[in-house]
Amino acid sequence: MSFDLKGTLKPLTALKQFGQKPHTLTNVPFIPREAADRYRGLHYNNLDECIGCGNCSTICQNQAIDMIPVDGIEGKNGDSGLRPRVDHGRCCWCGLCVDVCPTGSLSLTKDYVYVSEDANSFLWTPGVDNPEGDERVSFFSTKETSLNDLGRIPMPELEGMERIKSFAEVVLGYNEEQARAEASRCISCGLCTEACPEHMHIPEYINAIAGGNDEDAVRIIYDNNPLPEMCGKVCTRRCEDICAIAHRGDPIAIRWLKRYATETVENADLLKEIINPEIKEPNGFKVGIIGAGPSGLTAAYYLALKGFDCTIYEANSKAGGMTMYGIPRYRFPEDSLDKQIEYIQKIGVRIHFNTKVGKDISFGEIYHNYDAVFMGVGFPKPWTLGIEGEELHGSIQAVNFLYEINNGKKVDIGNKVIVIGGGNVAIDAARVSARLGADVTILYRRRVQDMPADWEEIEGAEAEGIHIISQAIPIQFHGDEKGHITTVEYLKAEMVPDEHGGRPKPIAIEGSNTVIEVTAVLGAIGQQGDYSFLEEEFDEKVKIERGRIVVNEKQETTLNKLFAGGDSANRIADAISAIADGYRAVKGIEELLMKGK
Amino acid sequence: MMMEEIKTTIIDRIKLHFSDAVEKEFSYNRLDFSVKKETVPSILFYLKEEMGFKHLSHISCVDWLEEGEFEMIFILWSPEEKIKVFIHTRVDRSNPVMDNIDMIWRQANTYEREMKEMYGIQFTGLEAPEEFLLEDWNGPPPMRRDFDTEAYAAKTYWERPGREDALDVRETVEKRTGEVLPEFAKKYKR
Amino acid sequence: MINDKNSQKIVDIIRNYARKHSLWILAYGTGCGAIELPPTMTSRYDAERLGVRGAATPRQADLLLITGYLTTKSLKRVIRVYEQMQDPKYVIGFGSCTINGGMYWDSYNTIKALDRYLPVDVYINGCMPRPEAVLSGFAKLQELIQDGKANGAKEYKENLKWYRDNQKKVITNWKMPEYNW
Amino acid sequence: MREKATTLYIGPQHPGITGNMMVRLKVEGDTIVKAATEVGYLHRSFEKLIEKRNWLQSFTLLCRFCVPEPDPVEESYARAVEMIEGREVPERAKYIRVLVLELARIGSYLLWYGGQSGSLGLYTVGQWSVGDRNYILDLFEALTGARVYHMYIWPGGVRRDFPKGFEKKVIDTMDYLEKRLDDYDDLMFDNAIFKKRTKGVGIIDKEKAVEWGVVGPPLRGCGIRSDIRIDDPYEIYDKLDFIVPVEEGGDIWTRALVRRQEIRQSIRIIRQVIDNIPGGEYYNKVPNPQKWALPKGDAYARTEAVRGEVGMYLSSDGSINPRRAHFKGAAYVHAITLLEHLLVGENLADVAAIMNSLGTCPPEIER
Repeated sequence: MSFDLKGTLKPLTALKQFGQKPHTLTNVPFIPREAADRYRGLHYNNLDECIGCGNCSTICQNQAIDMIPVDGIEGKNGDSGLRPRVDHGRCCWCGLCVDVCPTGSLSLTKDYVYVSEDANSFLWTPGVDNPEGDERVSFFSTKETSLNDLGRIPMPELEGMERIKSFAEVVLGYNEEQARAEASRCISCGLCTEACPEHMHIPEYINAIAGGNDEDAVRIIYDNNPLPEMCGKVCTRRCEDICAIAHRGDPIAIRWLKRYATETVENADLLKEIINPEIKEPNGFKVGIIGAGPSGLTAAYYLALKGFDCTIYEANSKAGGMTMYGIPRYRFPEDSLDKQIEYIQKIGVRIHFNTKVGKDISFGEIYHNYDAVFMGVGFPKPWTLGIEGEELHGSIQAVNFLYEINNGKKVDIGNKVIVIGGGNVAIDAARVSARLGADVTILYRRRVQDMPADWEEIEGAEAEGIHIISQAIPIQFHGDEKGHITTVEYLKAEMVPDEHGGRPKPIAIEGSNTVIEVTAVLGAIGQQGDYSFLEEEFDEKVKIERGRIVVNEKQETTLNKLFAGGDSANRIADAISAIADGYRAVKGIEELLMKGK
Repeated sequence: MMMEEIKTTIIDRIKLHFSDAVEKEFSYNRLDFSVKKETVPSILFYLKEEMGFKHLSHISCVDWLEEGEFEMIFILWSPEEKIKVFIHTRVDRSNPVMDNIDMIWRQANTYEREMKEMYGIQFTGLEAPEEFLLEDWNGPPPMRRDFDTEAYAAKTYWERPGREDALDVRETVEKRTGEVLPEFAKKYKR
Repeated sequence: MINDKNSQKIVDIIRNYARKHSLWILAYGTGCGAIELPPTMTSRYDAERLGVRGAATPRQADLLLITGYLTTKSLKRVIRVYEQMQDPKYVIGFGSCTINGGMYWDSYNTIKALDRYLPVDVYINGCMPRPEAVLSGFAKLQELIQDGKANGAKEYKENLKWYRDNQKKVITNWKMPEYNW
Repeated sequence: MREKATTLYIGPQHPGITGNMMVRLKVEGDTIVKAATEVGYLHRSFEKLIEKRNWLQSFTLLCRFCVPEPDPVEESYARAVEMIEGREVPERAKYIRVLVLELARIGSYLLWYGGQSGSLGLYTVGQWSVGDRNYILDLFEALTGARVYHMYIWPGGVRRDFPKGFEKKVIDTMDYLEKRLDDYDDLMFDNAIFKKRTKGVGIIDKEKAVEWGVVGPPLRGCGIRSDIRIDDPYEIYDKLDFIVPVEEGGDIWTRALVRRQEIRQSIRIIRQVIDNIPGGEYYNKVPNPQKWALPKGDAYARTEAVRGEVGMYLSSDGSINPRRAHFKGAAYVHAITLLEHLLVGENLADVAAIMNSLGTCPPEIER
């Protein structure tokens, strides 16, 4: 081998590096080096934004994240009260927990140095252990990078202008594929169960739907709600308001999924077969129930399962109460409840239709004939506005209007209708009027965002061409010489913040009087109870406060063995709280009657 | 178009020689054949020597516990035609015996050692040391789906305490609201 | 004079000072974390500034880095290597895996807590710890050595039986020479 | 005179070994007569663990398959998932992926510079190249948030878009590296020691190379132009202008030459990517990871890494967890059957150099 002179000398050129600025970072480790702007270092959690849903804990493939109670944080509706704690003996700093955090409270910081001789000191509660970490946040999620499915599967609906041609149901319902996709968005945290007055097993039935087990979903739903089709169509769905996904996107369509699950069962026989309820032997006790509304039906169903002999007295020809007679057909078709009522009858509940208590049968008779009585009579009587001209012809109460329409009768409202109010009844009345061919305007005292009605309903109304005039306080109705209403006069209002911290109040602006022409006015500012059927001997014993029957936590009234529920006994006044009342009353009645057995 | 012609040729030739081969086509440069396990050495040999599939990309095994079978997949690559061929075969799980193919490709020896250790598949005539990745292992072949690694690890290796105070979110809310979850619904918890 | 308490203190300070500035790492990359060692040792981070450098064999090494997970097969070798090392000797555990199993918490082949099997002087947080963190770990170890608190080896000797029992629990086939302490 | 055969163990604790593995050698004098690779020191049973992880969680485990160059593994997995599901990847994501893969290639080659020269006693190159590799890792840190385990390429695209001013940083780093490569050449390729120690050592037979399962730079070092990036193009490699270098000879020297040229090609690719990267989306979002199920089916995706073919066989049974994720790394073949074959007849002192030239990576073998 020859001598390689070039190869021997060339390496010596390395000497030219002499005197060059060294690359060495001499400050490290004495002064920590700043990490990149996106560095995945130690966790930080914004404790106020965090809702304790535990999604971080679920996604963690290393089971590094525990949910623990933290001092100073109380659980509340929409917040489990738990906060994540990271085990640094498990964490791999992949940041999936950050990307799935539905609120974006969890993030990673630029800090990365933690050295200790104690192996037990590596449990890290982000936000508690580094309260100042807010300023060091580097790896975080945004709406764009979030791994949550933020967009809801759109519900197939009739076109806005197509809808007002008839009373056909607007919402068409998910098909199987859509339902699975929508159910798959759920992160199963279960925070929603707290918002639901009935505490339905929401994540479980959604998971069952996502997994393709619709029958199991139906079974889980029926565990504490015998009227899921009602809830599936018209529930006020408080659950969706606090849905974890709603912090950044659209909440899971819990209501539509329930509707989907119940619609997969075709008839009552099949329903009975799927649920296969365990019905106890008759125990000899008889329970009378007044009103086949949601609370009465619920109480009857679960009492019947427990072996009680239940009889319902209902004034109308169909069960369902306010949902059946107060909600228009395009939201709640007439046959919606048939399957469920038939099923409830099949397990042994008797329902006497067209039997009005106080007219066809006296309350006293029921009270004395039964071992316990449950009363779910609702709020049938509307509030009046209390302004001049309300007695004019053409000034109609929205509830009565809806009742008549739902019973197939005709109501003459002309072609220019004003609806007063901002609740669901107001919107319903407006949309029904639109279907009758009228040009409809809603007057509401506060702003649109303050309307207690469902936002979907408001949007639906707007899509159907209904105008909403907000911050408008009606002061007088004017009529013609025949006593027929012609115009409505109202004042504009401004919103004044409430000094007690409540919601802002509308204050009328003097001199802002506006007059609009109308052919009919529908008042929808709320309803009240009607307890005229109570005979004198009971009237005194049943305590009624501000129009509501006073009940304890078991729905027991001040009168022995009388229970009450539904609108007439709770402040929320919606179907699902009525169902919850009925469910609670079952426990109360069982305790009362089965005492010592 | 070229790729389509190549695929058709391969299918025709394979079907001619191996009557039990069932093909499956893909939109990209991939072609699958399912064969009986007895056919595997001959079809591999044929593909390598006669059809230019010189490169053995991969050998894999999947445990289909529910079906009582192991699926073996041989992935070959033809440097000329630029196409992958997958050979699928099924091996009975209760008596997993396969033909050794390391005389066709020497490197198959390593794959077979691994599969023998991880799945317990016996390769007739395989010459290799008994142990590959594991040492002094006395449990069942670990890659079999009926082996529960989490339970094994929990039993065998000590875990650092201090995390027992963790609570379940769902149960915390349940407790607060008094919700009673029926037994049959529990399997749908996350 | 050496028995004099104060003189002993001075000797200790000098000895600890010397020890802390000559930490020779055993060149044994046991896991993922080993990939951050070349950067730590080379020009950018230059661990030799702290007196840390590589050593080829256990006999010359002072510092054993367990750079992450340990399989049972590796653990056996690591124990043997550790026992071959001469006093003073220290162990640094890298990252999550040495603390509580890390990513491989449910693996059938890796141990979860290193301190059950070997005495660990310092743990460095991270998966894997970056060179800055590694250097901080070295600095922390030096601090402990200076304060005379890095006594892992002593602890190992004193509790050998406990360690041995734990080791034998996971290493089913114990065919190693027993060292005479 | 025939000398007595001795058995020698190199590893698992040995300064010359490329990671936690062992080679059992039978030597006569300095000549190796038999070699056997023993692995299993790093077996973490990823593939078992993945059975219990869902499709998204799995991706965080996968980069741990190969420590020096994790990105091709992520890429293979992401592409296999996309093949099974038929998920589209936005154009921009494809460019970013190529950028990441090429950066990883450069980073890994710089580490190899250190290993290859260090195994022959040339330590200065390692001080330089491994030090310079930090600048690549700095880019990764800025882009992905981590130095080594990036967890960045995932099914559907990439995890985050470029940070502000990233393009310029990349170009600056490339300019710097190009200058430095000449310095390395002075110390390594022009070095008489390096030439003498590598030429004619560890020769792979060209005729048998493909059958033996040789891939990547070792195969190209045998004079066979084979590269998955051109043979079975993925992402946007078919739109890029680059050369796959080939050298005749099949020894350590030619393998090193191939790698030396490939770094420059990677720099070229990166410049093209930065020039041509389109705007738009970088991620085609997957559904809620908790309930994301893939259709039934299987796929094998392979990526060209520095060591050669890095493949991922994925099998889905239609559930939210992979049925089987089987990873294949080039070292699985190189470091076992090939190495055992190559070492026979070589000098004991060359073992480390040969292992380095094959790109041996034990975590990839054992998983």
